[in-house]
Formats: sequence, C-alpha cells, structure tokens
Amino acid sequence: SFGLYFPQRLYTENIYVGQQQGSPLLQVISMREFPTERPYFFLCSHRDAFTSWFHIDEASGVLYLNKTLEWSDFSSLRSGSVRSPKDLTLKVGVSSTPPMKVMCTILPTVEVKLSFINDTAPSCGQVELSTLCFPEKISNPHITENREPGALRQLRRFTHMSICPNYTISYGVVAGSSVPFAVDDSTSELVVTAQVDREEKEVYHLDIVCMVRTERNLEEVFRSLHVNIYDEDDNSPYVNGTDTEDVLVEFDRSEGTVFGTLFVYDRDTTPVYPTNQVQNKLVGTLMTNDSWIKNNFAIEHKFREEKAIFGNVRGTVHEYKLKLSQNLSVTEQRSFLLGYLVNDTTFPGPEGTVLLHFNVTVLPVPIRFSNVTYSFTVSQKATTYSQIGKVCVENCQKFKGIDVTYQLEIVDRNITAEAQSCYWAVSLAQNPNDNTGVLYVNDTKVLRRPECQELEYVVIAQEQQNKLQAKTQLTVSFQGEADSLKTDEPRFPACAEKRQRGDCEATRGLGAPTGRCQWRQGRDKGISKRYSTCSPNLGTCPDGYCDAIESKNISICPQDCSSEAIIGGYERDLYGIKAGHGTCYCFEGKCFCERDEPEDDICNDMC
Amino acid sequence: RAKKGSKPCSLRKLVVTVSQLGIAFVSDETIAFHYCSGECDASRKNYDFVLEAMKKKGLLRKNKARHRPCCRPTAYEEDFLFLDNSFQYKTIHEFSAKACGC
Amino acid sequence: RAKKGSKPCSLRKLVVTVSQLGIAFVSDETIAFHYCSGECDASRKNYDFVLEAMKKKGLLRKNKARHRPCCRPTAYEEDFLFLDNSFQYKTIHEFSAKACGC
Amino acid sequence: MASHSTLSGLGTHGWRAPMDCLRASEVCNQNSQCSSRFRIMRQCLVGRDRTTMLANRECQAALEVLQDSPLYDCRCKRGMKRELQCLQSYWSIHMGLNEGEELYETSPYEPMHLSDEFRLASIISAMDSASAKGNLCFDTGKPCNPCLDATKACNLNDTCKKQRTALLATCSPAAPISQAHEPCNRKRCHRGLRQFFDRVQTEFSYPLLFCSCRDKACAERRRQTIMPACSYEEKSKPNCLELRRTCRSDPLCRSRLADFHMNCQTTPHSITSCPNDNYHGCLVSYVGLIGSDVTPNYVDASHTNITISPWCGCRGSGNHEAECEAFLRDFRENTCLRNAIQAFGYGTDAGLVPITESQSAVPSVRTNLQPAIITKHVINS
Repeated sequence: SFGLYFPQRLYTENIYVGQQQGSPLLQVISMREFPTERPYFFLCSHRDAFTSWFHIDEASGVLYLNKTLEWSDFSSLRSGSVRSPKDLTLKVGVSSTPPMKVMCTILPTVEVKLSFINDTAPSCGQVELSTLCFPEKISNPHITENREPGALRQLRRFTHMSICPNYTISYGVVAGSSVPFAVDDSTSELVVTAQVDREEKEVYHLDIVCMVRTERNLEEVFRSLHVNIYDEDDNSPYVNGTDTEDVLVEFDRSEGTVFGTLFVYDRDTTPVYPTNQVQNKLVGTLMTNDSWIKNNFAIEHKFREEKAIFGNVRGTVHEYKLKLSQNLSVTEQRSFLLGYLVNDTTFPGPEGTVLLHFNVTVLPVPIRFSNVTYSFTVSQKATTYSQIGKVCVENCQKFKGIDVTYQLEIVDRNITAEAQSCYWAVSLAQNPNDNTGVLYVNDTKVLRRPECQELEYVVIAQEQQNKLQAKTQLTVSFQGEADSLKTDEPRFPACAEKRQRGDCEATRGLGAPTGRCQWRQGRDKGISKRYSTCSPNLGTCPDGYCDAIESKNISICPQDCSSEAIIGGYERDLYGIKAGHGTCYCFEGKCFCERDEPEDDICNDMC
Repeated sequence: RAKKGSKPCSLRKLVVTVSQLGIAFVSDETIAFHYCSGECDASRKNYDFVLEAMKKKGLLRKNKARHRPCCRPTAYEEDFLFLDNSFQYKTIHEFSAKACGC
Repeated sequence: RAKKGSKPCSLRKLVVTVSQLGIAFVSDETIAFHYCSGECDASRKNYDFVLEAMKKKGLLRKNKARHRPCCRPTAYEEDFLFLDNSFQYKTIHEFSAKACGC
Repeated sequence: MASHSTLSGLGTHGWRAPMDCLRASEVCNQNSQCSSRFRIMRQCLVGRDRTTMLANRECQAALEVLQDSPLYDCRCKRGMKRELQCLQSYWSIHMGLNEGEELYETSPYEPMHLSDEFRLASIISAMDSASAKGNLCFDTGKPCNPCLDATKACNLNDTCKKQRTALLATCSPAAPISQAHEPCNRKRCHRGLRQFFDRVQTEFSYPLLFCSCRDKACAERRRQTIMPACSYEEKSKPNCLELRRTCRSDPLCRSRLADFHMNCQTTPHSITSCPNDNYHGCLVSYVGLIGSDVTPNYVDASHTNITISPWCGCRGSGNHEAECEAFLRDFRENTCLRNAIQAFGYGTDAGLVPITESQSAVPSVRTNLQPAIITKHVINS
C-alpha cells in the first residue's frame, strides 16, 4: 500500500454567500504509515466550473475559498431547484511525492461535499453554540492498526470561526478509561497518540468536549465520536487443540461425504466483501504426491466470523473436513496419513502456516449374505403385489455410494415347463433407498396348484461397480386355504376405495398378504396423520413412503403414492396423503378425505 | 354415501314398446331405451364437500343446492323413427342416452 | 315439480370463513363461496319425460335414475390459497363455482 | 432536429421540469453533437472502469457536453411504459457522472408530489369509514385483527384474490398445483411479488403489508404476506454490502434501493422524520423494494416493536463493518419508515404522534454519524 491513507471517506461543510476569498473551509487530513512520510494534497475534480472557486494547501490539506462567494455564484449552479442548498462535490487526493495531475486516477482520494446555502452566514446571535463547535453531520473516523501516531481530524469549524469573534473555542477528549487519543491544543486536531492494536480493541468511543468562553461564561458542548480501528493481517493462524483427526471410511463411500473436522483460528478478520478481497484468506495444499489420494480425496474448507472466543473482538474460525471426491470402490483398502498445509498468504511473518493431519483408514466392504438362508411363509389367500419379505446382503442398509441389485433364480433348472411356471408366483423389486430386494407375490393363479406350495430359489446379489456377487438360498412356502376363485384372471380391487370397516375387511384388495384389506380407524377431529383408511397392509401402507412395490401400481397404496390434488381437508408433502380429515379413500389415484358422519337425510336437490 | 355394492354411473338398458315410453305415442314397436344410473362419488370435488358441510351446519337450506354430481346422459342417441298404430311415421328426439357421465 | 316463483339455475354467493367451509382447514380468512342453485326445467328433454313416466309406471325403481337435469357448476374458480391459523399456506382446489348450468 | 442552441438553452441556468430519460435520450440522439458525445461516453464506460474514463480527455469532453443536455437531470416515472429501459438509460448516464461506491445514490424516480400524499390520506379515511373502524383496533373488547380484515377485503376483490393466489402458488415450495413439485424458485417468487404490487390497487395491497397489530397472530400474518419462506429467508445470510453490490448491478434493484434511501431517509428537524414529511413517498419506495434482491420484511411477529430488515448481516465485513451496519440501520432503526407504517396502520386521524428523530431511543440513521448532541450545564466562569 502507499502508506498514506484517509481516516474518513467524506468531508461535509456548509458554505454561504458572502464568505470571503482566502477564508478556510475545512482541513483534509491523511494518516502516515512511516514516520518519514510527508503528504502532498491536491484538488482533483476539474470538470465542474465551480472547482476554480477553491484551492487546497498542498502541505496542510486546508481547503480555502479562491473567491468571495456572490449571490450570482449560487444561481449559476445547475440543480433541480432554486431553494434547497446545492451540493458541490470536490475530490481531494494525497501523495507522498509532489503530485502530478494524472495521479487523481491512481492514488487514494476523498470526497468533499460542500452545501452552498443561498443565504449569508448566520450572525452570532442566530447561531447555537453546538453549531459553532461541530458540523451538523460528522462521520466516524477510522485508523488502521499498527500505524504511526498523528492527527486524524481537525475539530475546529473553520467556516464558523469568524461568526463570534469574541468567543474562544477549544476542544478536549473526556478520557473515560485511558485512551490513546488527545487534542493538540495548538491546532485543535484530534490526535491518536500511540499505535493501536485492533485485536485488542476494535472501536474507541470518545466524548469530545467543546469549551466556548463567551464574554460572560464558559459553556461546554459534548459530542460522542466512534473511532473504528481497521484491521490488517498481523496475526498468523493457529491450532487450539489437536491438529490430527482419525478418519474411518467403510460403508459410506459416496461422493461428497465429509469426514472429521479440524479447526484453525486466526485473530484477524476475513472479509467476504468485496468478494475479490484477498486479505487474510487461508490457502491450503494437500501434502501428497499420491495420485490415488488426490483423485479420491479433497479438503472442504469453510470459515466464519466469531467474536466471543477472541475476547469480544472479531476473529475468524476455519473448519477443515476430509471429503470424498468420487464414489470409492468396495474393494479399496488403505491406510495413510494425509497432511494439509494451511497458509495465510497475506501474513507477512514466517509463521503464517499450520500443518493439519488426517489419519485415514479405508476398509473394504464384503458383499455377502452373512450365512443366512431365507425362508418365508405366505398365505394362500395373498393377492398380487403382496409383500413377502426383504433380502439384504450384510450391512446393506448402511451402504451409501454402493449399488447392489438382487435377482431370483430357480435352483433346479431342468424341471418341466409346467413346474417352472410355479416360479412366476414370486418376483423381486429393488428398493433403492436402502439397497434391499423386496419379494412380492407376482401371480396368484399358480398358488393354488399343489406342486407350487413350496418354491426354492437362489437369491443373487450383485455389486454393480466390481460385479462382485453373493448367493443364498430362498424358500417360499404357501400355506392356509386359498379363497374360492372365479375363472378369469382376478382383477383385485384397490383397498383404498373402501370407506367403511365392513366393506374394507370384506375386500380382497390388491397387495393384501392376508388376502383381506385392513381397516385403520382414526380418532382425531381435524386434519390428522392418523386418518381412517382401508389398506392392503398397515405395516407398509400408509407409511409416508411410496416404496418399490407400491410404485408399480397406483391402486396398491394411493395413500402413499398419489400425486393428484386431494379433495377435502388434507396435508401433503410431495406425494400421497401426509394427513387427512376423517376418512380418506381413493379412486385410481384420486383421493378424497371427509368426515365419516352418519348419512342423515340432507336432501340432495329440490326435494 | 354410496350404498353397499352400488355400481358407478353407467349406461343401462330397458327394452319397452313405444307406448310404454309414456309420452302419448301409441305404437307396439319395441325399442331399447338407454338411461344413466349409478353413483358419482369418484367425481366429487371440494365444492361438493363444502356444500354438504354447509347444509349440515345450516348455513344453507337443505334443498338449496345439489352437493353431489349427478349421473346424467352426456350424449343422446340419434332420432328414432317408428310407425304408430295408425300407421303414421313419427320421430322421437333425444329420448335415449348414448353415453353417461357425472 | 319446480315450486312457484323458484329462480332458474344460476350462481349464488355466500361469504364465509375458511373454517366454515367444513373441510377441516382452520383459518379465519374470509372467502366468497359461489354455488349453483335453481331449477332446470327449461333444459329437460324427451329422455326426462320418458324416465319420469317409467318410474310412475313402476318400470323403473324410483331412485334408480335421475329424471331431471341438475343445476351444477360447469366451471370452477382457480385454486384458492390461504394462510391457516398455524400460519401454513394451504390450497383448496375447485371448491367454488365460476359458472352454472343444467 | 433540435439545434445545439436549443439544447444549450435547455442547459442554461434556472430550474426546468426534468424530462424522462427515454425522451431525453431521444432528444440527445436527434442532436449530432450530443449523440456523438453520448456514444463516446457509453464506449468510455464499456470497460466499466470510471478511473480510466476520468483520465481520458475525450471522455471528459463527452461528460461536459452531456452536462448541458437534458440527459443530465432526466428522471423516470414509477410504472411508466418501458420503465426498465428508462432506468437503464439513467444509470448509464449517472455512472459516468457519479464517483465511487456511494453510500446513497440519487433516485432515478421523479419525486412524489404531495397530492399523492393527500390521496393516501383519503384512502385511509375511506378505508376507515368503509370498514367501520374495522381496520383499526378500538377498545371495543371485540377481537380485532386488521391484517385478517385486510385479507378479507382482498379475498372479496376479484383481482386481489386472483393475484394473491397466483403469487402464493408461485412462491409455495411444494404446493401440488405448482409445476412438477420443484423446490421454491426465489427469482420467480420475486417476480410474482413485483407483479402483485404492480397489479393490485394499493387500497388492497398496502393494508396487507402495513396493517396495525395488537397481538402476535396478527403480526405473524402480516409477516407472512410476502411468503418469506421463499422470497426472504435463505439458508445462510449474505453480507449486506455484498447484497447491495448485487442489487446495484441490476438497474431495477439499484433504482428501488436509491428511491428507498431517498424517500425513507430519517430526516432530523421534520415532524414525521420523513423527507418533506411525505409518508406516502416512503411507503411507495419501501413496497418498490419488495421482490428485489434487497427484499425487506418484518423480522419477527412482534406487534409492539416493528423491526424491518433485508435478509443479510454484517459478519465478514472486515474494515467495512461500520458502513455495513449503517446500511442495516437504514432498515432496522428507521424512524421515518416506522412512523410511515404506523401512520398507515393506525390512520392519520388517529392522532398518533410520530416519533421524531430526537426522541428516538436509538441513534438515528446517519452515515456513521453521532447520536444527538449532549449539552452540559453552563459553568459560570
């Protein structure tokens, strides 16, 4: 940086008709970085005609009038109306070398907004003491930490000094606790008397007193002023506690999964605005040349601003997590210590870095049925789509990023075609959410044949990425008495159509393992999750989840799968009926929920 | 409420003589008369639920409005030409349903 | 038979709160509920006369089929969204009539 | 074609009614000297780097000519045809004239005339009589919820009901009727909000936003008016200065923010704390911000103490924290805005004495400025 900086972005003051040529208006001040620096002030704007009315003293930064202000000067200015004050905007630059004109576009500048009032300055009797002491609007100054002491603001109000010539005005800082600020009595400049450290205190709340000695007495006017301390990157990052995290990668191997958390602290602020700010940005580097590690792992870095843990001064807490960049194969098995170097790129000192460690263990995942054979008993009365049971390789429900599919095969292949047709009775669907296979009744006609009462299958599980397979034995036996059957292919009705217990429990609905629909009686008055309804299997429907079997046919469980608008009082997430009023029933995916009141004689028309 | 086992709104048939139609035509010719019958519960909308509820709460007089879709013809068969018992050809317009709906 | 002086099938209005709609939504918001009421005698066809006659002759059970056009909505107002009393936004679909017909 | 003299005549001193910027551009383009300079300035700004522009002699000359053209103080009208193009034209001119990142920018919209204010007063009194004091809570013991009454008035007005339902459908996340259950689309919801306030008469839309509340349920209903779950809240809070920068990169948002700052800036030494004591101007510019990147809303359902804020914070402001907090104070501690809302809600005839700047418990909104002056007792020397 160029060292010199302005402790405020904007200077404002009023100017009046009749102010004399050569009279001072305000003083622009610049702070120094090095003791030897010397500011050269210059006026930038030359676009507007009124610029020539002013000049600035190169050394002191005091802005003077070049001419006495006339009434005609006010009306010569362009602005929307004749009455309100007209704002004149100037731009002042500062350089540590004698200025050249082009510097205005390169060096820091500050804006001076003068409100030209279409009137002469108030007389001594008209003006309040506070107006003599302080401008109406003054902004809070700021100084950068670790900088040279020096003046940061001229407290005197030049434009009002000559209004009451017999008054003497002086300023002071009311020092509540010892603050490194004072007023230079000779110049009335507010001075910071020592270097300040933002990490110790971010803002100083000063009370400035203006003492006005009139002919008769001494009056005091107080004004509070907040001096904000600007931050610079003068603290290196540090670890508070462990710099090593143990990480185990096993069943969850999906891209994007994050493991472990390591914290790095920095007493400096990390600005997010403007976005291209680089101050105090920590850059990290994976300390490995192993391409496998680089291809599969990355570090996720987030930071947030905190105050309490840094003694009520803003600082930054950085979080680092290990992240999988892609799905990891089930066969991968490794252990390694991964280093991650965090570097505070804008910290000048040598200790701007911290080394973090992730102690990583990747275990393989076996695809096997843990010495289990499956055996399910199904009622002869079960209707099509009745769920029989689930098959699952070891730990399958913990898998993430591991894709396993299941298939059924007949054990004894060389049996007659007739015998083979028995095996249409059972089928299998994939449940993607929990990597299980769901067995269900596929064809009820074959159930009745004596030779089809006990069916032996082989369940084959296959992991998709490496084609690893596992097999196990499955026996499905059909017991109990079958329902009397009409000749043609039975089209089972949807249980959900039934609105009363009697109808419901008498119906052989689709997907009913017992061969009969089941009635759920709700109790609540309004819209409730436990609405009354008729279901093929209360264990799976309604349960708020349109599973692999239910999604095969809308008539199985429209309460979970319907996407059409629901008629009556309801609540819904994405699909199905999350909550309903009274009894909910559906006709092919179109659902109704209504109070289940006795049918009184409300006439339906012009009786 | 749909009565137990009542079928949804659909086309039904009745074979009658023209005289039996009861609109003063006298002819022994026989005709298949189609009409609409059955319940319309599956076509109800929130409108029907609200209307029913308002009637029950007395916000609306009971017979003021119909709170259930009705099973009615949505199309009629073409005109029917017949010879009456005094051997005059007569036509009856839109007397038999071709399709039903709620 | 339409009573003396009963108005033809047309749109009627009732201002009620959402809670009064009676379908279990609890909200103090007020809405104009439009429904259809009135008689439809002017729209009857031969079909209706035949059906009425057959019922009188006992050829058809009384409640088997409807022998009169009914005054029903032919179009519904857009969905109505409101804020219920637990400050959740809810939708009611096709609950208020926009146009009526026989 | 307007000769240079007519153009320069326009630029001579004295006050003239500002032309809308579309018209001003047309007038400038009809003048060879003005149009060439305007083209040069637009080329100068293509690099969007004002500092290089200031150094270029030709760009400087272009600016000087434009200062004398009707473009210099042209304005736009709210709801005018091709409002966006007018605003774009305004900012392309003013980006050349203004300096760096101003805290406050001049509003491109024409100042609101006082007659509008009286019109608003008549709306309030009309609403008073129409709703038989229903809109105001008088101590009748009867449960009173002006925001619910405002919703009733809207639901019983065809346009308002349709627009409100359309808005809510656009902003509802999983409403079954929204397209394919897509998650709530914030941008689409913002567009819906702008349409709602553009198309619905203020006598129906303003009461939904500015109704006065005596209990939490009423205040929560008021807070829910703009569907905050979609249009306002987000998982994380952006930095307010970053939000302001995003806003200022869009001509419509930039204009509405400048208009809000101009018409709602707490003004000391005024009865209402509002510029020109114009409540209506503040309310209109506040509503103008709804549906932009800086959409403001009630932060909670408090019925005793209204706090309004955009969805942003000042964490991560680094050395700009004071400026960021000043931006937030313009919403959260804005005496003019609070008085304007309460005046609308309680009706100007309710004799409500507005909180003036000096009484306000908290420092008024001034750019990094001071709380009121403390004058100590006089010491006789």
